[in-house]
Amino acid sequence: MFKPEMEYVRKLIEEDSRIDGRKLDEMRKIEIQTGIYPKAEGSALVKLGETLVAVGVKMGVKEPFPDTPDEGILIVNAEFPPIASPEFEPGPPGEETIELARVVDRGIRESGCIDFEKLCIKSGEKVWTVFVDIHVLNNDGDLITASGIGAIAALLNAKIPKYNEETDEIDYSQRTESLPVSKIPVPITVAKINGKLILDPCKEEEEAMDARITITTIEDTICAIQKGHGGYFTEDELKRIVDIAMEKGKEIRELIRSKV
Amino acid sequence: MFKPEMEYVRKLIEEDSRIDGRKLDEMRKIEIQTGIYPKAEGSALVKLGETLVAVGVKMGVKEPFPDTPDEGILIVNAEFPPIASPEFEPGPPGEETIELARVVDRGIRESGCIDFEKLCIKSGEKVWTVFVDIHVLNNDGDLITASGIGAIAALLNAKIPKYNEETDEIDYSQRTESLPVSKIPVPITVAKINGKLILDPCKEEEEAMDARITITTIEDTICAIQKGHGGYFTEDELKRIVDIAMEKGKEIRELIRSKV
Amino acid sequence: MFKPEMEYVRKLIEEDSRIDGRKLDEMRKIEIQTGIYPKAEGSALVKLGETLVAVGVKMGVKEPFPDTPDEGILIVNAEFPPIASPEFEPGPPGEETIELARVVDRGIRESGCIDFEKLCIKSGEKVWTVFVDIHVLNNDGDLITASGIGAIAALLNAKIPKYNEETDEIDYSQRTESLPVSKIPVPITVAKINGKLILDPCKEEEEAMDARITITTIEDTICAIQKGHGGYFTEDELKRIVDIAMEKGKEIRELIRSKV
Amino acid sequence: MKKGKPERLIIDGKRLDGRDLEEFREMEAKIKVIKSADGSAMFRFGNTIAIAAVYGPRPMFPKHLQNPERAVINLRYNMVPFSTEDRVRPGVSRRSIEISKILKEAIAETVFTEEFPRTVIDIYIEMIQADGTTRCAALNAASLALADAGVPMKDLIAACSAGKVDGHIVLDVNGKEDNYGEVDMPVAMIPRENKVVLLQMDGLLTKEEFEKCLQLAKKGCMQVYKLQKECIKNTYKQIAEGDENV
Amino acid sequence: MKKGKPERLIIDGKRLDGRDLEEFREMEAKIKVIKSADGSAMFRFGNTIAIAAVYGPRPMFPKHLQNPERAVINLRYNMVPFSTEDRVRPGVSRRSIEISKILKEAIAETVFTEEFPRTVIDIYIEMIQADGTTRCAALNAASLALADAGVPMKDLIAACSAGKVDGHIVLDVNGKEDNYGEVDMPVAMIPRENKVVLLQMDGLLTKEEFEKCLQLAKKGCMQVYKLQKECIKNTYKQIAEGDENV
Amino acid sequence: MKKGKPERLIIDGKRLDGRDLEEFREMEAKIKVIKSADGSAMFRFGNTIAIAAVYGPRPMFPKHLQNPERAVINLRYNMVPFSTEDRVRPGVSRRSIEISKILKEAIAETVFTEEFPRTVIDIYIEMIQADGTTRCAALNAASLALADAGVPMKDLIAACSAGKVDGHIVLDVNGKEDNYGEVDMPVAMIPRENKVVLLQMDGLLTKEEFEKCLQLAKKGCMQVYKLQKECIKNTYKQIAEGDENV
Repeated sequence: MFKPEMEYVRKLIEEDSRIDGRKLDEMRKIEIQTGIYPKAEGSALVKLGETLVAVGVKMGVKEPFPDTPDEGILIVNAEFPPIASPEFEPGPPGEETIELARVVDRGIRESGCIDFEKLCIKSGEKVWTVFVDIHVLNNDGDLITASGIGAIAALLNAKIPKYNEETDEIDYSQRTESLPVSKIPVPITVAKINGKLILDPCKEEEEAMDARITITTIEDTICAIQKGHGGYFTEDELKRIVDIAMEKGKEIRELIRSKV
Repeated sequence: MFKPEMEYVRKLIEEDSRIDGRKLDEMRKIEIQTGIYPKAEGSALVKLGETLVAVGVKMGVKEPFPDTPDEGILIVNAEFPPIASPEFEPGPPGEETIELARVVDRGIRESGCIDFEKLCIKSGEKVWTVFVDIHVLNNDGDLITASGIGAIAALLNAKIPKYNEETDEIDYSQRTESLPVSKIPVPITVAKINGKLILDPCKEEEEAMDARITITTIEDTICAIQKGHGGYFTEDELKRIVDIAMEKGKEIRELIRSKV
Repeated sequence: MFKPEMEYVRKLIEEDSRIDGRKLDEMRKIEIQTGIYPKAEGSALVKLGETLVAVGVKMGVKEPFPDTPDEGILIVNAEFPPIASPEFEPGPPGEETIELARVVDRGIRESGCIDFEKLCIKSGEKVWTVFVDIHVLNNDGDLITASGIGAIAALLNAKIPKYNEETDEIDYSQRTESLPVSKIPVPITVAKINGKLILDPCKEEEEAMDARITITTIEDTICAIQKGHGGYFTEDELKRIVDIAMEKGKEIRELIRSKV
Repeated sequence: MKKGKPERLIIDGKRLDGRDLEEFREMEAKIKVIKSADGSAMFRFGNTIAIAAVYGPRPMFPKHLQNPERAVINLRYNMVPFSTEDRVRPGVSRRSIEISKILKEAIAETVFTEEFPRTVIDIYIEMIQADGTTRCAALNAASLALADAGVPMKDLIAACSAGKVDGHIVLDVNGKEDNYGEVDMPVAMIPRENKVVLLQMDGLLTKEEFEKCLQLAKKGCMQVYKLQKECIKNTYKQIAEGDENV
Repeated sequence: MKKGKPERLIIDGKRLDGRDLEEFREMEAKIKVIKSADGSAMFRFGNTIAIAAVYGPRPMFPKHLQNPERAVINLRYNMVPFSTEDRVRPGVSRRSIEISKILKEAIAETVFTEEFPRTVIDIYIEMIQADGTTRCAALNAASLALADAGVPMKDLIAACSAGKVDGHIVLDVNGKEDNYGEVDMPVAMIPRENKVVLLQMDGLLTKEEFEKCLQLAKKGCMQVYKLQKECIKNTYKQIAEGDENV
Repeated sequence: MKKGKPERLIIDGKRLDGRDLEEFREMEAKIKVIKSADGSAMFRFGNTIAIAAVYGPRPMFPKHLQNPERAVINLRYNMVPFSTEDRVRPGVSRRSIEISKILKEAIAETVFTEEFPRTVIDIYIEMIQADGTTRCAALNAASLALADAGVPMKDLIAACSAGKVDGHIVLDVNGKEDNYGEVDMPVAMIPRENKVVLLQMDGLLTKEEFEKCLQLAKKGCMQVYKLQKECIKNTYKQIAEGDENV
């Protein structure tokens, strides 16, 4: 299937320009709103260009995993509801959706940004489970970045509801203490098109890209990497992408900090 | 798809007559047999014209829901087994079957006919679960009415098995006390065809109907309403249907009482 | 669909000869290796001609079933992974796979070869669950026999991991005591083609066979029978098959004993 | 008795959220909220927020599901996991299947489906926040989204709930009232034609109470209808005036 | 040992339900029990009740599942949730899949499937009550339903169980005997041709005991067969005599 | 802290299994291990054992899934239930879906799919034993199986893992190191072209550490690649020499 649009995107990139007028290493405008979904313990609505993602944090009390009896549990889930996509298949989430959730999950988990030991209520018996639900409202590309930003913003926004150990009841109307979140992992996604590296691909660019990679950082440390989509990167390209991820990660980290 | 049969049904109704010779506000003959399935705690076989529905009540012991620690649990389930239908799709129950179960469920639940607090064994720990399973053996229309009658008849017929709290065992061979059921909710279904209201539609009429509504009553009180199937009712029609539901409900209530 | 291969197999059998040169009552060569999968508590790789089946035993701790509070639990599962079959359907196991698992399960369970009471840790609260997982690596016919041999060989090979009742932890690195397995049930499968009984059908023969039966024995006792696949047996044929199953079972029992 | 039930839900004629008995929560309607959809809308009753998107009419596949005489309407009602206090497990539930069915049946009453044989109209609804009266918000959003998509319709559908709380007949039942009150009765109408296209009721009502609820819901639907019409008019007015932020 | 096991299942040569060792429970057979089916039947051993319905032969869809040489037989064995003491969860189980498979294979042996290429014959069986020997009751009902549907068959299939209880070989194993006894052995035959088309056995039997069980089951199948034939004959006789209640 | 974590994973420069930091576990590669497959292979890193089978290219059905321009690659990564200490529940998991996806994407980079339009190439991988670095073993086996099947490829893919354990950068992370160490980084390359086709990383690394890991993995991939080539060469040599046991 010859896609003229795809060819156009690729031709533009060859000339170092992009379909929406950005520079190759320029991100789209990021808007972050937090706390707008009152039923959630924490929430964020992130707009990255026309990509729109709502993230909600819900908490519950569960038995811990046997190998981490003193730690809370993180569950990251993504839904790609049909309102945001003309081609919807009912049924369990597809591989794209699962990859999205798992990459965001690893960025948060591996960064150590959540102090899971503080989420232990009673060792081996009861710990807090933190559900991070990513709900895609519009997909104009780079969902991983938008979702990763939304997830950490929602976590920073979240307050723990009151838990009555005796009656085993959660009172969601009383949320006082903040979630113990100390760092801000930020994923940055770079696509390769016609041998050029571009930042934050929009949907048309994603359809034309050869390779994709997401690097999540906290300050000067990498905490997760995911190459996806096929294609390849050279060693040299990977080193440059790490630099980009750290530099842009820092900018976005500041932005998030200012919003929560 | 032009259906000559459907047109015939509609034409008849215009002339105030029905395909099976009934008057517009006449129900088909109702036959009720109870207690014929010995493995069930309670059971009923209801024949409404050629519609045939078996309902069984089974009981088990479970943890209560956290928000109702002192109350038993009601679970209503409907199955439309392929023996009763030439077009069978394997897999989970379809939307018709789910609606059927949920409408019967609400009729029973909202009527308050079961004293759920008497089904509490130990507060917050163990309560009786009452499973009401509706099994459609032949579908000649108005399944909701037949199933609703079967459900309350089976509940009235049910006896609680003996439960040994210490060993956590249920002895199904010893059933003594009756289920605490005090009222008799009765659903009445009215269809609208060509602007006329008809009671208890048979299958051909269901295929030709414009709108459908089920009103469940206990004596002079409405306890559940479900408009289904598309089409509309006017306010005036709704008032008339409430009157019909109360009047016919009373008749059927007497019939049920005489059978259990 | 006319299958020339099938006709060829049937013609050979008529002349008392088989596609792979065996006599009618001759089994293919059996090779058994045990303990080759170190993550499993017990394992066996069984080659029956070109049929290749890996069986692993894993153990876990669970609550017992209410009607057998002092007994361990056996769960037999079969997987027919796509590596072994050109026609693979993703999804839950098909009816062939389920039958395979259930026939092997009954052979083991009914033989009484496992002393389930020795697998009770705390009556009514904690017992060992024994998972027997059958993984078909190549299917050249008579999977039931190969799997049944693999299952009992893996069980005989299995050692119970150390369980710390206080911390509710299993230490899989310390496996000391053997599973309490005392008998060796052996399934023997006989096919009928053109009125003749043949032992251990290969795949081409399975495609051509009229009827199939598996008889599992321990010494001079039958512990399970499964007629499958359609077709029929006469009473006289069944008696002869029982004799064959006992005789061949004895040979294979010796072989297994020598390998574990 | 249900745990957590407040002693009273109505005090001195005022509901716990400060409303009068026959007063709506703040309502909001908006169209064109999803860029990729053919039509879309948001409808809000207080903290109950529904977003609907419409795709189609478009050819239906696989072919054997096509109806040669009319468009097939496909509707999916879904709760976002963080829309309620107890997280909603993703995926369909028996509740969502039933609600999808009755919403679809109500919607079908207004669409000229016979104009688009062999096509499908997909209507997707996400409950972003749920605080009672969700199916009515869903239906209001869906009807607006269909209008936004330019699908030919007889009229808009307007929906709201009435109910009985602490013995009083009230308009627009919120989550707490639904949970601890006596009756919840969602109603959807084609207001100009006085047609009731959706009606459910749970709880005990006398005939008189039922009629009172129905009356109140009818008045409510007219108010919703007015808001829907204004929403459409204002949006197109803004577009005509060249407002890019629509 | 299994909880709830009675001390003895056979006392003074009598079983707990009062039967002799080689005695059937009350049997009942009936055809034409489901109006909408092409053929249907009920078969009962005491409290074990099976209902079977047959639809077809009819064209099979989707087409790629058709067999150009013969009819495909599709069979579904299902337990009604309230058919046993512990409620059966609705939906297929591994047990029901296996039983459906072996019943289908047994049935296929008697049907002239080659007369109806590219079609499917659907056989649906519901176990209304289960008290042992369910698959035999299912098969007896299915075979009668096929006959009722007028599907060309070599002969009826007749099935019953034999078993070993408290050391005795018995006929027609009931639920308690299946649960606490030593052996359950369901057998299905084409009685006139002396062909065994279904045979399963669980538990420990010597060769001699097995042969005794088989003999007993064979005699039992003849009795079942007789009842099946009478049932068909009587029904058609009643029809011929104009009995409307058939 | 995770339960069961050993105090130290590296003692005097040696890992718990006795290896040096930059040392592989014993590796083994073998092709033609599954008779029925068009191509098959086994690859082993110590106790991590992958078996891969390739079927195709063959026509793809149903037709609407065909790509008119190239072969579709279908890949299924599956853990055998007894491959790990805690039994793996049969069936797909979120983890196996993600791994299947990234392996498929890496593989697709080397196959001349455009030579086989409208076909499918099925790649099935079973993890027989899992002790860390499973996806790399899977990919090595899959690439060999494709070669064995004679599917036209640019080159083989070679994969291995690097990581950080007790502060040291190490090659070929085993299960315990993955579980209790700091970083696991699986890398797959087309070694001769220096192309990284799969890269994942979990855990904290500075830029310098990342580059060191990458370097080490690159060297490792060259070793794997050498073994793969030898495996193919030896097998065909044996075949040429008439060895029947291949």
